[in-house]
Amino acid sequence: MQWESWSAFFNMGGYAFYVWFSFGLTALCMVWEVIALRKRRAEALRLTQLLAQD
Amino acid sequence: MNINWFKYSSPQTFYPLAGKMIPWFAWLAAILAVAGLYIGFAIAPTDFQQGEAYRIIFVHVPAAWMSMVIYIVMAGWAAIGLALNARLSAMMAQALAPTGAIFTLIALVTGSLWGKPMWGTWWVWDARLTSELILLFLYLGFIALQSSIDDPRRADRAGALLALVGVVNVPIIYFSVKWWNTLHQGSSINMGAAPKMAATMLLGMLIMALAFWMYTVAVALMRVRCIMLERERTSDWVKELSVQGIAGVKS
Amino acid sequence: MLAFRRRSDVATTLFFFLIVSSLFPLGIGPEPAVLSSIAPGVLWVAALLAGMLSLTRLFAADFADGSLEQMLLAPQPLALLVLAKIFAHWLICGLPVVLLAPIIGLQYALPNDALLVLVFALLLGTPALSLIGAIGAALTLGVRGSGLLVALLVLPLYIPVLIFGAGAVAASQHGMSSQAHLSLLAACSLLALVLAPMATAAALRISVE
Amino acid sequence: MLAFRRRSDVATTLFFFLIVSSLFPLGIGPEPAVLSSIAPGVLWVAALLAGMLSLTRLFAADFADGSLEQMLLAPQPLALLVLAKIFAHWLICGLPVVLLAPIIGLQYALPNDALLVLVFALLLGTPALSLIGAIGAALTLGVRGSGLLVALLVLPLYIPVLIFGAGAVAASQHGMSSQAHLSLLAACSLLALVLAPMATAAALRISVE
Amino acid sequence: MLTAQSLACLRGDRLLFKNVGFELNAGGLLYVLGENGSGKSSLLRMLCGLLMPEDGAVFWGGKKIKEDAENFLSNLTYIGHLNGLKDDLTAQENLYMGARLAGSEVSEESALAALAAIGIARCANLPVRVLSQGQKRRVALARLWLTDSKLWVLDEPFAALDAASVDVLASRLSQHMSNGGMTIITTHQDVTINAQSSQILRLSS
Amino acid sequence: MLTAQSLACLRGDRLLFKNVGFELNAGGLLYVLGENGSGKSSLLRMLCGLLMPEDGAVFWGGKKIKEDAENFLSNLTYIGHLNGLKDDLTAQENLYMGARLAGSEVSEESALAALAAIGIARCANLPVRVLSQGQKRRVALARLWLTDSKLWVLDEPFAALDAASVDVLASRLSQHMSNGGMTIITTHQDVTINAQSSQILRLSS
Ligand code: HEM
Ligand SMILES: Nc1ncnc2c1ncn2[C@@H]1O[C@H](COP(=O)(O)OP(=O)(O)OP(=O)(O)O)[C@@H](O)[C@H]1O
Ligand SMILES: Nc1ncnc2c1ncn2[C@@H]1O[C@H](COP(=O)(O)OP(=O)(O)OP(=O)(O)O)[C@@H](O)[C@H]1O
Ligand SMILES: [Mg+2]
Ligand SMILES: [Mg+2]
Repeated sequence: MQWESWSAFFNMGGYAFYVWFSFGLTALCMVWEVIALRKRRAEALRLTQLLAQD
Repeated sequence: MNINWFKYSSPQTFYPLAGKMIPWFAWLAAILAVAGLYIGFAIAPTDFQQGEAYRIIFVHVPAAWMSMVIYIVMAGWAAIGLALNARLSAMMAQALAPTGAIFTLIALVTGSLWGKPMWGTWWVWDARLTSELILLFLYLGFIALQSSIDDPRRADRAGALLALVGVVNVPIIYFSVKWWNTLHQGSSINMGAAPKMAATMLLGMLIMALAFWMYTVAVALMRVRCIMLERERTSDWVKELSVQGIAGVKS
Repeated sequence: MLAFRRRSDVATTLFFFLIVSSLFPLGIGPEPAVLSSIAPGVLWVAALLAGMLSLTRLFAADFADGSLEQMLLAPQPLALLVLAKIFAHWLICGLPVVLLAPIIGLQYALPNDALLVLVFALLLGTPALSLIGAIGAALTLGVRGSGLLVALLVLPLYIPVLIFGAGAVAASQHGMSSQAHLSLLAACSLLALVLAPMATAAALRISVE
Repeated sequence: MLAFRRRSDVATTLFFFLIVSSLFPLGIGPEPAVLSSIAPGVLWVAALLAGMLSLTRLFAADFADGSLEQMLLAPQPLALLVLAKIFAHWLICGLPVVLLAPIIGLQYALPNDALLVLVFALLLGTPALSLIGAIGAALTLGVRGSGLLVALLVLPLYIPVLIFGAGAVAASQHGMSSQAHLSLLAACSLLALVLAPMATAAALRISVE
Repeated sequence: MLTAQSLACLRGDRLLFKNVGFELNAGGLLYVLGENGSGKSSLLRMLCGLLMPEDGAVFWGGKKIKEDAENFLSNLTYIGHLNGLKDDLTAQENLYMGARLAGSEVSEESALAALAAIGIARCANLPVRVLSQGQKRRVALARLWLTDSKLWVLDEPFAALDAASVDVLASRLSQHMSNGGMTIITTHQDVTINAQSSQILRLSS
Repeated sequence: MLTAQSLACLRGDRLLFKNVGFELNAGGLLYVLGENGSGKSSLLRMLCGLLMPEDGAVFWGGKKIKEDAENFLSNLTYIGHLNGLKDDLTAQENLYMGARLAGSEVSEESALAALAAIGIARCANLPVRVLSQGQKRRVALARLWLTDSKLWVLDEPFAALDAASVDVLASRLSQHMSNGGMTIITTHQDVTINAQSSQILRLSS
């Protein structure tokens, strides 16, 4: 194991901002993409159902 | 064999198939990501030159790789779509573009987050950075062109042509940028000078890259399903699907 | 074909080129050393933009008034007609820039041999600009907001030409041989000459549907 | 009025601005010192072009499809309608450029206070660009040889804006006060605000006859 | 109400017509007929103030239209050869924005109703770019269901319309006249429009 | 000679028509009728190869038009809703350049003669920009006096024409058919054209 403690882990040798920002941003983009796609799908289904009704 | 291919290349049959594949790819992506992160943070040693900041490499490089791979795959689908007039291929190309653009953006931003502590600047006009920026422009051009054409068939074909023209140009652009940069000895920084990577680092990067790849497949399939629903709204199979109601939401 | 365009177009292109490239001495200051170091880049970017400005309308008028349909229905191969049109565009917008460039280069205190290289590089490179630009112009026909869209599509593809073109001049300024840059530039133009008319023709067919 | 334009237009303007301003380093080379010295000029030219590309056709579409006639026949004063149209244009093409400029300034290694002055200068100057451009756009309508006319009319009028705008940023880079440049810029915009709508309205009436 | 006095029109170096005059009162219909190029469109544009007459003048309620422009323009609806539609906007948006531009308060529902009246409600949400020639013309003409102005000036409104739409439009025109409106129209087709008083002005070249 | 087999047309997400087929032989005239937006123009563009059919195919002399494009196109004259004229060129230049573009050798005199045939010789040296709507249409139609192609596809050629010009054009069409030519035409007006055999294709939406 590399890390002496959790706080050392979070500190990332003084580069916390850069490292966590990078990983956080990447995760955020991916999660956002998935959520956006789910919304888009729900919307598309709702519309097709509306269309199918009439 | 031939018949099978034709069967699966119609949106109607591909739609449920894609639905079944998505969870598999999603789980694979998640597992690989966990493994990659574990290797990246727990096993890989601290770099003696860059300290912990180098750990950005575990998202940066996979994202940069994927941004290039996706463009090529996208152009491939576009070419098939244009040549065979296959709707599904064109839709796949369209589904890949936003994900590719996002990865490009991630590579750029994480790259500059890396550059600030290492080089003391957010941005230099380095060959690699510059060509990544241009790749972003190519993606955005593709997306902008497709979204500004109303007729989906026309949008498909115009986009496909653009992707093909782009793919011819990408290597030319890449080498020209590289050459441009090495001829002006302006910047004293050279990314190639990064220390020789430890095996664990390489492994971590590869696993993360695989995770990103699986993620891309899953997301592209999700998006292509949305596109199918939107485009074929009035066709019988979509209507049937929505009449089945809940089944349509789940599968 | 040539009569389709007007003399005033030449004037516009020239003016635009002139203005863009004389702006920099005004904005940056008159030191010859600085000016001559940025000259190749500025002149090439100005040429690029001047060409592009006129490109956006290469097919737009034909599209709006229906002559494009007639072009598509002509028995000659479309790629050939397109090539003729692109050539006309180059004669009107590319060539004048080539001819004007040395004069502007003088303003930027470029040495004589660099001027020569500049003219030669523009001569080799501007056809590629017209050719590549035509693809973008054809793709964006009848699309909303097409003026800027065309720039978005085409400018990234222009980059190699820009790099080699500006590189050639810079090399000769630093006393190196610009041979390599120039041959790469010619290669770009040749490749564009082979591929662009076909791609443009295909794009036109798509746009007219 | 605002709904006449779309969100995608904003995006296109932004990317155009971004691309044009990344072209210069490619032409000139990557040294930060050189880049930051030419940054004010480059950014201003890019802003000018982004505006102008969309401006030249500000009224052309209205003219071709007949909405311009309808505008002339509306009971409101024409100058007011014109002003609204110009304002909409600025919101779509001017404002985004102002907001994006600092990010590009970073790429050009501009120091922080110069960045601030840059944004401020663009905010003051871009309205003048839209206003002056509108006159040219109105005059080009349907007039033969309009290209030359518009270049002759508009570009000289743009030059002061560009000189003051780039000058303001350059001054702050050299540690001087950019006060004087900025007030001159504001004066340009005010003058344009008073005169341009009327001139444009008159030009439109002439063009439609 | 609308009076034209000895109008003359010079185009290039050709005198298209001179000494054209008429008076149009509430409920009146004026046909302007003549071959291609005889100057019908030019006359109509002159009556709207888009074209300056070489000689003579146009009066609205006794005042020159240039001098009382605001009042005249708020009483005028002109539809020319060109439809004045934005390709990128939908039919409904076009109608709605157009009416707002002309200074009248129009709701989106009434825009939709107008489209329905001329039989293209189904196209309300399509961008005008994709409509057929006749559908575009109908979107432009739908303005006539939204306006309450007195004077309508229509340049070949029936061109490109199918037979059914021609009838719909003709009956709308009759209704306008019976409400005391005035219409000036050019056409090459034979269409019957009922009006309290109708005159024919024939231009010949 | 021209055969259409089970054509289908999809615009946006609407199926405009399907299973449209016909055969047109030398001397034949085909009217395509239907309301606005029923797909007439789309059908005509499909027959010319400007629009890809969703289903079915078009044959010229037994070969698919895509496969034998050069032969087909040199036998085709298409005049659509748009005139295809350059505003800045004169009528005569337009005609002359247009014909050269279409690959036929045309002298400037014969261009002038064609303009005279349709009655606008007087406008030959005016830029098209200043012509009236009907005159512009006539310049576009003057091409029919210059071409020797077999198949004419005309989309509402009579729109905007005055009565006299309609007659001139109708007799030109009759003459073309009696020489063994073929014509496909859409119109909303009643015009009699003589032909050895004439068919009507009605599209309904
Ligand atoms: C915006 C900024 C950046 C972009 C767009 C970018 C882009 C890329 C790309 C595309 C790759 C993969 C190239 C390949 O494998 O051939 C890569 C790899 C790499 N980058 Fe970056 N990069 C950026 C900034 C940085 C910074 C600041 C560093 C830090 C020193 C860095 C270090 C590396 C390293 C070490 C590799 C792996 C090299 C290899 O596989 O040979 N990058 N980057
Ligand atoms: N992208 C699209 N999306 C939806 N509908 C479309 C699209 N493109 C075309 N259409 C529809 O297709 C039809 C086009 O018809 P077309 O122009 O062929 O009509 P037409 O019969 O020639 O009519 P007209 O008599 O008015 O000329 C219209 O109803 C139009 O609304
Ligand atoms: N600048 C000009 N120079 C010469 N002639 C001109 C000029 N501008 C217009 N004309 C002529 O004026 C006439 C314009 O007529 P106008 O458009 O009013 O005709 P119209 O009666 O509406 O015809 P149509 O029935 O075809 O619509 C045309 O004969 C045209 O040639
Ligand atoms: Mg007329
Ligand atoms: Mg039609």
